[in-house]
Amino acid sequence: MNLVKWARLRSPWLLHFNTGACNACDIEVLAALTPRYDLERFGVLLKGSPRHADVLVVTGPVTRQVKDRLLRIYNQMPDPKFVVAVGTCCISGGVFNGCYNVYQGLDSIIPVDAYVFGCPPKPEAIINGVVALLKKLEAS
Amino acid sequence: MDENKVAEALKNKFGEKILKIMIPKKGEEIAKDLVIPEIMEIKVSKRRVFVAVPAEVYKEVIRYLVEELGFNHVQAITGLDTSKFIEVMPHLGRGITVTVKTRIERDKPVLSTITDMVPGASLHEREIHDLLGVVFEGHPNLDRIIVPEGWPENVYPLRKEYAPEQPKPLREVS
Amino acid sequence: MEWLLELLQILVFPGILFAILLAFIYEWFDRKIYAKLQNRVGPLYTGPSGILQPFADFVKLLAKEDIVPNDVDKPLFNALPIVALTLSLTGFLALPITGLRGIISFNGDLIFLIALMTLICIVIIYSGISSSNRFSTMGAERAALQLLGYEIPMMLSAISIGLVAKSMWVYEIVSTQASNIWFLMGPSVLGFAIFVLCGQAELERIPFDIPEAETEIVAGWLTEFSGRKLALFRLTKDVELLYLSGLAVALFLGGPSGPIIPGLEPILYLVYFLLKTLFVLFLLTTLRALFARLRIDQMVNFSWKYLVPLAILQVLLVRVIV
Amino acid sequence: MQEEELQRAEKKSAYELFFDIPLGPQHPALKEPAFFKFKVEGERVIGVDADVSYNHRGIEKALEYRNYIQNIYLIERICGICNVAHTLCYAQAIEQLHGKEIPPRASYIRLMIEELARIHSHALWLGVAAHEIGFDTLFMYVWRDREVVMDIIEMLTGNRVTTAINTIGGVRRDISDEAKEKVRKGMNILEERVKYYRKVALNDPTVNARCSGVGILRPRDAIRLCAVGPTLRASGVKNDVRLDDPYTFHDEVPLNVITCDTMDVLGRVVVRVDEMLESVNMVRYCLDHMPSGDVKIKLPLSPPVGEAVSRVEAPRGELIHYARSNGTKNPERYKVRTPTFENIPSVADMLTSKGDHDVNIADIPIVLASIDPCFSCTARMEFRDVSKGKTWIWSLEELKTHCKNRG
Repeated sequence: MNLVKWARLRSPWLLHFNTGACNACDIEVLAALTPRYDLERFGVLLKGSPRHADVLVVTGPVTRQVKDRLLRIYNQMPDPKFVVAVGTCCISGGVFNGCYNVYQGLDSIIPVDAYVFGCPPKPEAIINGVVALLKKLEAS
Repeated sequence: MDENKVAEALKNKFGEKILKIMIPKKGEEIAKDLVIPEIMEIKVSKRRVFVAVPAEVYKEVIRYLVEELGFNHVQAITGLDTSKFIEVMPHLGRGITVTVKTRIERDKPVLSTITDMVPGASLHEREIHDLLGVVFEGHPNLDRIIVPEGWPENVYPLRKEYAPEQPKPLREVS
Repeated sequence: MEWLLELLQILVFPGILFAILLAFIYEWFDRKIYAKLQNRVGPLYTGPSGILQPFADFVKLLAKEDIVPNDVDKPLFNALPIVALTLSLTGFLALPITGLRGIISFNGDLIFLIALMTLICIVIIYSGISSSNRFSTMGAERAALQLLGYEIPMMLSAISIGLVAKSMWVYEIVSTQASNIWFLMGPSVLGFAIFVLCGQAELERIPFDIPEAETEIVAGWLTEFSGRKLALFRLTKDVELLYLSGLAVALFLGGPSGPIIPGLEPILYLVYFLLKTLFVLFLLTTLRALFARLRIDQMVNFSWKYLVPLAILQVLLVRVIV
Repeated sequence: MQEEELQRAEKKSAYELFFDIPLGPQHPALKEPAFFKFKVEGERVIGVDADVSYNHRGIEKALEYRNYIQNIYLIERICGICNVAHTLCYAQAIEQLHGKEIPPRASYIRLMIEELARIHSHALWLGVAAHEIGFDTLFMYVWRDREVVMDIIEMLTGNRVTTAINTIGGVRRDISDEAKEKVRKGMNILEERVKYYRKVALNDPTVNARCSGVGILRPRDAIRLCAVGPTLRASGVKNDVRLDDPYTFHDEVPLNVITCDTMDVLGRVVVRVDEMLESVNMVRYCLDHMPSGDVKIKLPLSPPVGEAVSRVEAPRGELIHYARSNGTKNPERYKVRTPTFENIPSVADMLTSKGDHDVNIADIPIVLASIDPCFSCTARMEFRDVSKGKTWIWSLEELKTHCKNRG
C-alpha cells in the first residue's frame, strides 16, 4: 500500500472546472502551469477528461445551471478523487453570496478536501493548496 | 455628425411625435417636470443623445436612425422596471450614443422587435424578454434563455417584485 | 537450460521487463526535454530529477478505480488495452539491442514489424469505437484517416532500406550497415526524415496528435478509459515510442553497431543502442515542441502532396544509386 | 447551399449522417462553462447552438441591493481579465451621475492601468490561442513574458489580476517615480518580446496553416451582426471607442487604431499583437506626460437622481454600462453589456459552413478563441438554429440509444 500512496502523492492530475467564475482564478490556475511556477515539477498534469483526473480543481461560485454538470463530472471521476476549491467565490460565494443564482459555496454541493482562499489566489497560493492537499493525504 | 445635428434631424422628421430630446451638457440642469418625469437629469456627458418616444413610434424612430442616419450598431438594449412601467431603451451608434427611450405597460409588456433592421439586436431582446418578461412582436425566437433550466414561468428576476433568494444547499456543511 | 535462458531473455533482459523500464525512462526523457524547450523544469521531485515520474503515474493509475461506462462494448473495451500492450511489446522483442539480431528474428521480419504498427493503430480505432462516446468516435475516425496518411510513405521509406540492403530482414539490414556505412550517411537521409515524420504521426504527437487533440475532442479515443486501462494504454504509447525510435535506429543508424572492444560486445551494443535511440527521441521531442497541431485534412494533404512523392523519389533514388 | 444541404441530409448517405459534438461546459478548450453543440457532418460543421447561461450569477439584480462603493467590487468580479475596464466604466458612469470630473493625474493613471491590462489580456489571449492549436511551446513562452506585465500591475496596484485601482472619484494609488522607472524597463522588455512573437505568429508554417483563411467574418456581416473590438477591426472596419468616443484622456494620448483586412483568425492575431505594441507606446506616453496633482476627489455616497451611459474600449471590444440612480445609496438599475455578448452572433456566423467555405471541427477551438470569449462577462445564452426549416438535433437520450444500437 505504501507504494500506491507514494505514487498517488507524486502524480496528482488535475481537472479544472469553472463553475461560473470571473476568470481571474482560472487564469491563475493556468499561470501555475507556465514556466515561472511550473506545476509539472510536482508531477501535476492538467487533464481534459474527468476519467483521467485525480483532483478536481473548482473555481468560481456554483451557479444553478452548472450544478448538475458539476455533479456529473464529479461522478465521472474514478476513485480516489479529491476536490480543491480555489478562490473565495468557490469557498463561500464571496461577493456573490446572496445572489439568486449562486450557491453558498462548493462544499454545500460536494465534499471539499482543500481550500485556497484569495480573490484571486496567486499561483503560489494555488501550488500551496495542492501541496496542502498532498500533506493531508500523506497523513491519512 | 454631432449630437446637435442628430437631434435636429429627429425633430424635423418626427416633430411632435417625439416626447423629448435631450443632449446632456456639462452642468446643464434639466427640469424634472417634463413629459416623462422619471427620465432624469444628466450632467456631464459628451456625445450622448436621449430621445424619449411613445411606444407607437418606437419602431419608426429606430428605423429612421438605422436606415437614414446610419446608426446601425446596437450597443445594448437596457430594460428597466420602474415599478409603474417597463422601459426599454436601445443604445444605438458607434460614435455618438443615441438612446431611444420608450415605456410600456407592466401588465401588457409588448413591443415590436427591431431585429429585422439590426440582426445583432436579437440577443439583447431575448435577454430583456427573459429578465423582464417583455414580449417582442416579430422576434424569430423568444425562448427563455438566461435563467437556468427549470426556472418557474412568469418569474422575472429583474422585476422589482422579485426578491432574490439563494438556492438551498444540497448537503450539510460541517 | 537453453529454454530457460531464452525465457529469461524474453521476460527480463533484453525483453519485456527491460522494455517497460526503458519505456518509463524514455517518457521521462521526453517530458524533461519538452519542458526544457518550453523554458520549464519538468518533473523534478519524484526520484532524482523526477526520473520516477512516469512510474509513479503508472502505479497511481493502476491503483485507481476502473470505470466501465454502461454504453461501452464491454469485451472489446476490456481486452483492447492488453492487446495494444502485447503488440507493442512484441515489436520491441524484434529489435536488435544487445546483438545484431533481436530475440525474434526471421527473414522478412521488417514487414512484420511495420504491420505491427498498423495493428496498434487498428486497436486504437477499435478502442475509440468501442467507447461509444462522441469524442472517442471522433478520435477513432481521425486515427483511421491519419493512418491513410502516414502509412504509405512510412512503408516506402522502409522498403527503400530493404532495397539498399537487398533484404527485408532487420538482421541483414543491420549487419550491412555494421560492415559498410550507416544508411543515414548515404542517400537515405530523405528516407530517415520521412520515417521520423511518419513515426511522429504514428505516435500521435504534435503536430500530428490529431486523434487525441486535447482542445478539440477532449482526449479523443482515450476519453473514456480510466484507471488501469489508461495505465496500459499510456504504457503502450511509451513502449511504442521506444520501439519506433529503435526501429529508426535499426534501419538508418546501423542498429546497435559501432566501434567495438572485443569481449564487451553486448554491453557496448546496448550503450550504442541507448545513445542512438535517445538521439532519435530527441529529434521526435524537438518536433513536438516546434509546431502547432495540423488539421486532419491538412495532415492528409501534406502526406499525399509531399511525403508520398518524396518517398517514391527516395525509392527511385536508391534504385538508381545502388 | 442550404437547399443542397437539406437534400444531402435527406439522402442519408452510408456515412453517419449528422453527429452532435458537445463542447463544454467542461472542456479543455473552454476555460469557462459554456455549452456549445455543433452539428457536424464528418469533420464539417454545419450548425452551432450556444448556451452560455452556465455563468449567469445574477449580478445585475445584486447591484441593485448593494451600495455604490460595494458595487465597485462586485462590478470588478464580472470578469477577472477585463476587471480594469469594468471598474473604469463603472466609475465613469457614477462620476457622470455626480456631474464631477476627476483630476487629470487620476485620468492618466487610469488610462495607463487600462493599457497595461490590455497588454496582459492580449498576451493571455495569444497564449491561449496558441494552446488551442496545440502549440504549447508558444503558450509557455508568451505566458512567461506576460509575467513581466503582471509584476508591473502588482507593483502599481497591489494585486496581480483583480486590481481594484479605479474607484469613484479617481484612483486608489499614486504612482511613484521609482515605479515609473520599473514600468519603463518592463515596457522595453515587452516591446522586444512582442515584436518577436509577432514574427513567430506570422512566419510559423503550422500557425499559418491553422489560422489563415479560418473563421472568416466579412465586414458587411460584422457590421450587421454588431461585432465589436478586435473581432471587428480584424475585418477591416476602423472602429474603436477610444477614438470615436474618447474617455479619460484618449483624445490627448496618441493612438493608432489597428485594422487588418484579412478577416480571419490570423488577422485577429495580428490586430491584437499590434495593439499590444500600441499600448506599450501609450503607457510610455503616459509616463512621460503625467501631470502632477491629486489622484482622487471625494464624492458623496449617493449620487443625485439621473442616468448615464458610459463606454470603454475593453480588451475584447466596446463595453457599455448604463446607470440610473434614484437618489438613494443603491442604484435603481445598473446594466452591463459586455463585448463577448455582442460578439456571439458573429462567432456563430464564423462557425457555420456556408458556400464554399467549410468549417472544420478542428477549427472550432481556435475560431471560438479568436473573439477572445469571456463568458463570465456574458453570462447569458444564445440559441441559433442554422439549419432552418429542419433540425437534426438529437437529444442526449436519443444519441445514447443510437450509440447502443450501433455498438
